[in-house]
Order: sequence, then C-alpha cells, then structure tokens
Amino acid sequence: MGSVRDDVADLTAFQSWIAETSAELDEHAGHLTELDRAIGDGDHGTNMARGFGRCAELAGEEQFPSIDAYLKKVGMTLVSTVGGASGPLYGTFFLRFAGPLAATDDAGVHALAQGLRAGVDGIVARGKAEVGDKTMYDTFAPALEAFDAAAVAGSPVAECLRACAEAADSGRDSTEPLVARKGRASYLGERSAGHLDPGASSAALLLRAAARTLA
Amino acid sequence: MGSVRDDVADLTAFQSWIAETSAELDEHAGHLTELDRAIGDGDHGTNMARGFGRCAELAGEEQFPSIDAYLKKVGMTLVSTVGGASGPLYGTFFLRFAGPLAATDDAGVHALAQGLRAGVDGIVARGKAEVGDKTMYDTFAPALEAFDAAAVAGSPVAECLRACAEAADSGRDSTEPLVARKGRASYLGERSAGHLDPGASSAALLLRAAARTLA
Amino acid sequence: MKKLLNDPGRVVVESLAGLAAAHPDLLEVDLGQRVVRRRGGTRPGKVGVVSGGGSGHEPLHAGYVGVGMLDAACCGEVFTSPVPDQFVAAHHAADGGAGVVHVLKNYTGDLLNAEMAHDILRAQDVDALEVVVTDDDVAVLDSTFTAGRRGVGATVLVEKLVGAAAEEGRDLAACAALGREVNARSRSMGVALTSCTVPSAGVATFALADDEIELGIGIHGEPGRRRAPLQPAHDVAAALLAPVVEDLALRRGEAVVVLLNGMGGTPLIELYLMFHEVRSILHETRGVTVARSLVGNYITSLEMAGCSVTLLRADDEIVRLWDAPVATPGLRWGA
Amino acid sequence: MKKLLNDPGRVVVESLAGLAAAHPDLLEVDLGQRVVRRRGGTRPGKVGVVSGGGSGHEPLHAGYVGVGMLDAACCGEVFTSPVPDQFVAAHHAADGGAGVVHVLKNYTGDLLNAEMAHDILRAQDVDALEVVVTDDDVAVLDSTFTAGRRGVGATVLVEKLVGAAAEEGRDLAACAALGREVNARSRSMGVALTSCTVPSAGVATFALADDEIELGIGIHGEPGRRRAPLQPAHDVAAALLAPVVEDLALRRGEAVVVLLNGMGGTPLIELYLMFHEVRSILHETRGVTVARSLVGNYITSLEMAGCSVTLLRADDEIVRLWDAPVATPGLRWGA
Ligand SMILES: Nc1ncnc2c1ncn2[C@@H]1O[C@H](COP(=O)(O)OP(=O)(O)O)[C@@H](O)[C@H]1O
Ligand SMILES: Nc1ncnc2c1ncn2[C@@H]1O[C@H](COP(=O)(O)OP(=O)(O)O)[C@@H](O)[C@H]1O
Ligand SMILES: [Mg+2]
Ligand SMILES: [Mg+2]
Ligand SMILES: [Mg+2]
Ligand SMILES: [Mg+2]
Repeated sequence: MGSVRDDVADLTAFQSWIAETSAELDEHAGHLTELDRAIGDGDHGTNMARGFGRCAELAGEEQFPSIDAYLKKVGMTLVSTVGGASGPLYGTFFLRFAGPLAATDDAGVHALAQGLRAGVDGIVARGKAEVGDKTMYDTFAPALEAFDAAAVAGSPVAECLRACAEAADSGRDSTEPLVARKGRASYLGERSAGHLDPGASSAALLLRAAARTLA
Repeated sequence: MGSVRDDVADLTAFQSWIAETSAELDEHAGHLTELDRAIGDGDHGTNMARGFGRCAELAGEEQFPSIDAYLKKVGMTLVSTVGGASGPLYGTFFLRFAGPLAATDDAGVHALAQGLRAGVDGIVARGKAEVGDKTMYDTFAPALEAFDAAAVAGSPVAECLRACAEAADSGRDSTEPLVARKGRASYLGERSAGHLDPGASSAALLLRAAARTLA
Repeated sequence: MKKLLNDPGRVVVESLAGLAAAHPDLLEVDLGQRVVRRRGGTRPGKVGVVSGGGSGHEPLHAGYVGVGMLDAACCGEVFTSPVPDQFVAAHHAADGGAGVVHVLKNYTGDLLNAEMAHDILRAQDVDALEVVVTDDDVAVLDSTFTAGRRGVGATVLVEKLVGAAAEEGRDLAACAALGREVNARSRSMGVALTSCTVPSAGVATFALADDEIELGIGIHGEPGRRRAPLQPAHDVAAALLAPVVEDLALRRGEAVVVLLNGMGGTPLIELYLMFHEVRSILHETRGVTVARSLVGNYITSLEMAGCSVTLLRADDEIVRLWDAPVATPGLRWGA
Repeated sequence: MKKLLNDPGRVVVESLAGLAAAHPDLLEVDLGQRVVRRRGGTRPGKVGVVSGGGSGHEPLHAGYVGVGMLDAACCGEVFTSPVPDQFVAAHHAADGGAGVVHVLKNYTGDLLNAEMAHDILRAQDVDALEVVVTDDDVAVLDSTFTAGRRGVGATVLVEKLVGAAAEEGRDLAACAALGREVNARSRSMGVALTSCTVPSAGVATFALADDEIELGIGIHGEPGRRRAPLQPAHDVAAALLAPVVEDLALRRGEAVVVLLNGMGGTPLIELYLMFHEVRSILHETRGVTVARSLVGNYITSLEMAGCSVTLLRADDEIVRLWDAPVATPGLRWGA
C-alpha cells in the first residue's frame, strides 16, 4: 500500500491518462475500425483517435485550474470532435466524471469511485443501454463494480484501478457472443453475435490506460 | 474438278453460307468480343452474332426470287441489326455483293469474283481503310486477290474459295503486329500492336464459311 | 482503396469546398463548421428546415440545400453523425424567426448528437424547434431489441415535402406534422451488390462473393439482413417490394410516390431498368399506381453498387407539394 | 458480372421502358425503334435537335430529351452505335419543319451509321439536315494515323447550347454553326480507376491493378493512353487539366464552363472534391475563371470509376445560352 500522498491522482495524472489513451487509440484505431466494419460502419477507430488526439493537445495549449475543469474540457472536446454514437457517450462520461471532483485537486479512491460512477451513469442516461445489450456499457458496468468492490475492501487506488481494468477486459470479452440490442450492430440481429463490440473494446482500452496513469 | 453444273452456287448455297456464318459466330462470339475488349470496346462478337443470327432466320421467313434479292436483304438486315462500325461495313459488303449477281441464278467463278470485288470495294468506299490499317480490310484485301488469282488460273469455285479462305486467315494473322490507324483501336496507338483485329477475325470466319458452303 | 481524394481526413471538407464552388447561386458553405446554408439565408417569417448526418450519402443532405427544400445542413465525417456544435450552427443558419424543423435519420449517433444540440439551443432560449425522425427501413425490425428502423430513402421525401410546405408559409407545427406524416406513410428496402470503403478505414466494410447480394442493406455500408444469390433484376425488385408493400399495407387502387434510389456505384441504365421492374410489379401484381417517381442517386452509400426502393403512400396534397418548385444541387424542377 | 439486369440482350430496351415510365411529363419512347422523343413533339417552326449513340453513357443521350435540349435521341446497344433506321426515325420524330441538327460523337461506327441514315433521308427528299460532330478528347491524337479525336464531354455542352439556341428560334444553319463552335472551343480528358463490364461480354473490358489508374480513358471502357500509379486527387486533376488547357491555349483572364463528369461508378463526394481541385488549379495556377460548372454523372461509361474534365472557352453568349431553361431527366433548371 502506497503512502497517502502517493495514493491520489493529480491533474498531471489525468492529463497522462488522456495522453496515454490517445496513444493507445492511435495504435489500435485500425483494430477498432475493423471491429466496427464487422458489425457497424467502420468508423469507430478513426472517430476515437480523432477525438482523443484533440484532447491530448489540450494540456499543452491551456493551463487548467483544476482536475474538474480539465475533465470538463476533455468531455466537451470529445463531444465536439468525435461524432457518431460514441462522441456524446464518451463526452458525457467525462463531463459527468468531472462533477464529483469539483472540490478536489488530488483525487483519491473515493473521488475516483464517485467520478467513475457519475461518468458511467451519464452513459446510461444518454444511451439507455443495459448490461447484455452489446455496448460499451458491458465494459463500464463490471469495471465500475470491480472498482467499487476493491475500494470498499480498502484497496489503494492502484489496486482499484487494476481490478477495474481487468473487469473491463472481461466485460469487453463478454460482448463477443452477444446479439446486439442497441446501436448500429442491432440491425444485424443474430448476425451480430460472434464479434467483439467496438465501443466495449475502446472502453477497455481507456480503463487500462487509467490503471497505468492514475496511480 | 467438278462438273459445270456443280461448279456454281445457287440460292440455297448462299443461304447455307449465312447459316454457317451465323453458327460459327455464335460459337466464336466470346472470342471475338475478347479481341474487341483488348483493343476496342468489347461488343464485336455480340454485334456480329446478333446481326447474322437475324439474317439466318430470313430463309425460313421469306421466299427469295433470286440470289441478289437474298443478298440485298442480308445486307439490309445487317445494316439494321449490327450497329457499330461493323454493321455498315458488313452490310455494305452484302448490298454491293448482290449487284453483279443480279442477272444470275447460279453464281459461278466469274460472278463470285465480281460479287466479292464489289463487296470489298464497298467496305473501302465506306471505311476508307488501306491495307495495314489493322481492320477487316486486311483480311478482305488478300482474300479477294487470292480468289482472283485462282480464278484467272482457271481453278474451279471450290479451289478459288479455298485459296480465298486461306489468304483470309493469313490476312487476319497479319493484323497482330500492326498499329491500328482506323477504328476504335487507333486510339490506343502503339498499344494496339500485339493483338488480332476483331473485324479481321470475323471476316476470316465469314470467308471460311463461304469455302464450306458455296462450293 | 481506389478513390479520387488527397487525405482521408480531409475528404468531407474538400468535397464541401467543391460543392460551394459549383453552386454559388444556390448555397454558401461554412467550411469550419461544415454547415451549408441557403444563399441569402432563410426568408424572414419562413419556417427553417434543417438536416444533418454523416457524409458519404451525397447528394443528401448538403445537396438538398436551396429553394423549396433545406435551409441548412450540417455534415459529419463519413458515416459519422455531426457533432452538437454543427447542429446548433445549422439551426441558427436556418432560423428565419418562425422556428426550425430538424429532420433526423433514426440512428443512435444522430439522435444523441442532435439531442445535445437541442439542450444547448434550449439553454440559449431557443424554443421554436421541432424534430422529425425518419425510420422507414423495413429491413430492420422496429422492436425493443433494436435501435429501431433506420432512416433511409424517406428522408429525401420528407426534406422535399416539408421544404415545400415551409416555402408555402405553413407554420412550425404544421411542417413538423407533415414530416412525421410523410415518414409514417413511407417504407424502404435496399440491396447491395458490392460493399463500400470508408476512406479512413481504407478497406471494404464487408465482402460479398461474385455471385452474392446482400438484402436489407442500409446506407452506411453496414451488412444487411441476409445474403442471397445474385438474381435477375425482376426477382430483386420483387424481393425489395414485398416487405415494403406489406408493411405499408398498400391496397389495390392506391397511389404511391416511388424513389428508386442508387447506392452510388450503380449506373442509371440499371436504375431505370429496376424502376421498370418495380413499376411493372406495382401496376400488374399489386394494382398500385405510380403517381410520381424519382430515379437516380439520391441517398447513397459512397461507391456501393445496389439500390433501394422507397414507397410513399400518396394523396393529392402530397403530389401537389411534390410538384412544387425546388432548386437545389441534387433535386431541381420548376425553378 | 454483377449487375441489376435480367437478360444482357434486353438491358437497353428494359431501361428505356423505365425511362419512359419515370418521365411521362417530359418524353415518349418508341421501344421498337428505341427512339426517345420530346413529349408532344417538336414545336412547329423550331429547329429539331437530335442525337444518338451507343447506350451505356446515361443520362446521355436519351436523358437529355426535353425542353431546351434534344427533341429526339436514338439508343444503340451498349457501346454500339445505333443503326441507320434509328437515326432516320429520330430525325422524323424531331422534325418540326425547320430542319434538324444531328449531334454525333466522332466514332467510326456512329459516323458510318449516321451517314447511311442521311443517304436514306436524302432519298426521302429530306434536305434540311445538318451534322455537328464532337471530337474534344485530347487523349487521342487528331492525326491521319487515328480515327481522329473522340467525342466525349463536349457532347453534353453542345446538346445543351444548341438546344437553347433552337428553343430561341435560331435557324438550322445558325444552330449547326453554334454546335461546331462550341465543339471547337471544348477539350476533355478522362481517367479511369476501374474498368467497366459490357453486359453482353460479361467480363471487364480491361484490368487495372489496385494501385494503377488509366489516363486518357474514353467512354467505352476502351483502354486509355497510359497507365499511371494511383495518386492524390490534386495530381490527377493536374494531369487531366494540363493537356486540356494547353490544347485550348487558354490564357490568363479567360473564363470557362467546366464539366466535371463522373464515369458512373464514382460517388458525388469524390466528384465535388475533384471539382475543388480543378477549380483551384484553374484559378490559382492558370488564372482562368470558372464562369459556369456542372459536376456529376453526365456522360458515363457504365459503372466505371473515374472522371473526366471538359473545359469550354466561355463568352457572354455561351453563358446566356447555358443559363437558358432546360427540362430533361438528366439536366434541369429554370423550368
Ligand atoms: N445506446 C448505446 N448505449 C451505449 N453505447 C452505445 C449505444 N449505441 C452505440 N453504442 C456504442 O457505440 C459504439 C459505436 O460507436 P461509433 O462507431 O463511433 O458510432 P456509430 O455507430 O454512430 O458509427 C458501439 O460499438 C457501442 O459500444
Ligand atoms: N474504317 C474502317 N474500315 C474498315 N474496317 C473498320 C474500320 N473501322 C473499324 N473497322 C472494323 O470494325 C471492327 C470493330 O467492329 P465493332 O466492334 O463491331 O464496332 P465498334 O468499333 O463500333 O464497336 C474493327 O475490328 C475493324 O476491323
Ligand atoms: Mg461506427
Ligand atoms: Mg467494338
Ligand atoms: Mg458511424
Ligand atoms: Mg462498339
């Protein structure tokens, strides 16, 4: 268990999270787009890489007074640059994530748990997805649960985030056999089964990057 | 050498010529079109098969009073059904072929030579091709010469036609290395070399059929 | 990928620059926002009509900006809905003081982005805003197990007819009600002979064998409902029409507006041939009359080969609005 | 071969049946002769304008029958010129007593069949007949070693402008002179990204590798002058424009009408993008102004992907005739 001082994420850590996610998306854009070609329209990788690429530039362009100001800007930037279904969903995730962090400069386990929950609730509020619909929520839902469970057990941030990322990966994998009921893949009916959901995959990538940067 | 009676072509023989040509074109339409795809627009086989197919039906539909009436009808039918460059050229060939045969019911060597010459002159009058331009005239010109030479030497019809058909084949083959100067293939410039001319190939097929049917 | 483009990331903006240059008499383009507006703006007091969506469906939507159709359109990336800012900008570009109708196609992305835009507009005290969502594609089951039917060909018809109604001076509620009515009276079904390639993806979205077609295709290169063997045009027309006619419950003696739409890569010679089949089946088998028709590339999926059929149950009023003048890059008559 | 058709031998007639059904207000079709005539016939005293050629170039020619353009068109098999009987029938269909201009594209087959038709017409004591032959394709050398330059994009411009002049009441000689003038002021160059497949042939006319384009392509799927590597749209535009601008000897300060034409399989998004490049090069590098433009599929080669650029040296009179109303399936404004 780290020291109290180490066990928090500051603005720089959040900026690293976004930078790391952007780098990962650049690397895996082709793969995400390929997943989207199979059961969607083949733009998810490009959309995400474009949006997070723009977000990654923010840190160098502007001084942010606080974590929540930064996350709000990330959310607004995603909303303004991603488009498609994922733009409003990821955008809302960050806009809502910012809320519980308004009062803090260093986000610890509790703040992160609150932010994560607010963000994921935002995705559900917008997209109305349930677990099993074969969407990004199939990644976020178990990831959030795992984070909370680890937090309740008193784990430090790093461990909470690791549990979260692992659950995210499992959540992503759980989408493969599913028949989609939300988004573009739902048009395919039974033929959507047998493919990973692109949004579930990009969400797992985002939460992996969190585990590497926020603690 | 056959008897005098055998050494003439009557209306039935001319009708067989057209029937035989049509059958051959049906069989080789794909090949002719392939040649036309290489240096033209890929319709020569279909055009010829359609036109001669229609001509082959004439004999069963109508009683013809004479060879020349039949050949005129064949020419008009080709003009009205083939289209493209080859329609007017082959049509004119038969329309003009009919002229010298106006007074005869049985075409012997002399009448055939005259008909052939008139037909080929008609092709030149329409198309203005010279030998070496890589057109059907490269088949017709040596074929006509060979027929005439055999006729002057006193050969019977069968032999004249055989010489004609053989020269036609050589004429066709002579087009392969040529750079086209007439018709659609001329657009290709140097790239037209190395391919047989489609019209030269169908002309050789027509004259082969003549050798099999007119004597 | 074989396309006439420079940089996959700049296809939309460079194409819009060409649209602007080609039609300076009809429209103006804000290349920054990728918003196209009618030249000279919306006539004061006229209801504005706005649409927007992903690019790759040209002439939809930007090509329908002009007299008698749209006042403004916003263009997303290829097959990606516009972002909220663009919808907001398009709204303001179309606002002539009598409110604005937003015509949206029923896709999650389009609806989510438009919703966020409408939140922003309401925060700006913009209340005179109506939304018409098209969802005419019978290939998709309209159930709680899907995102609902897709908006396809009916979108063109809604934009034309609502545009005509707005031009006549109908008010916001009436324009929106007409749009919903037109959508409710329309159904579509499409077929693909080939896939298409999203420029940024660089490879075809799906693969079809040389003897296969995909029935129930949408307009985003997304795979359809089922594969079928390549078949004569007559049979394809019958396969497209059957679910459309049934879902509309068309009865003998009724009349329709037909949109025989090309997906982008199918030449007119085939589209007219298909229209001949569609019309023959409607006339001879179904006893349905074609009141008006539109044959050509109107709502496309990049260079996909194939077509879709949209039927709109017609009445005198619809035909009258259909015949009203329209002057846009993509649809033009009477002006 | 993947096409929406029934029988390769019936493509043209079935497609014309669709054209007739889609545009009963504009035209009538004689399916036997495959001649399309303007609805109601040529106004007495107006010069008739006729065109004809092989099919597969839609909307050319049948799609340009209507007010302000053609009075009649005859349609050959795919890529095969019409037969003389068809030209004769089209002439009679277009004859309003003031003579008829025949617009022909410079191909051996078209000219030979038309010549035979004109022999027949003269034998019927028809003398008021003028022929305008288009030959604008700079990809072909106009020398005694070729059949002369091909007629391509300029054909659309000639048909539009001569149609407008005839509508205004100009006499036969003046209409023909205008047509020849417009052709003389026009040059074109095309590029193919893919070949096309003639329905009766069933296989592509030529083959191109995934990274190859064919420059100097015609409109019959015939191979062009040379292969080149796939390159950015900007470079393709420059390669097409250079020989056109030079052959026309365009000087800085001059104005042109631009036809940015799709070959059938290239979507509008790419055509507008190409138009943007063409216009930028003309403006910025050549100092040439675009007075009017047309972007879309106007003279096609079945489903071939690619485009062509036609420039017509403009003057006030040409622009005025260009702006005159036209109402045809393929080109329509002001009416
Ligand atoms: N209603 C929804 N709720 C949550 N996620 C959704 C919903 N609809 C779609 N998604 C997610 O969005 C992803 C697709 O994003 P993207 O390809 O960028 O947008 P589009 O489908 O508009 O092309 C899907 O893989 C899915 O995870
Ligand atoms: N001027 C001409 N004189 C003689 N033959 C010609 C001439 N032009 C073309 N041809 C012949 O016509 C043939 C092409 O016929 P076809 O494919 O039916 O017509 P098109 O070229 O109009 O498609 C060529 O192969 C050539 O033999
Ligand atoms: Mg997508
Ligand atoms: Mg040919
Ligand atoms: Mg998308
Ligand atoms: Mg031909």
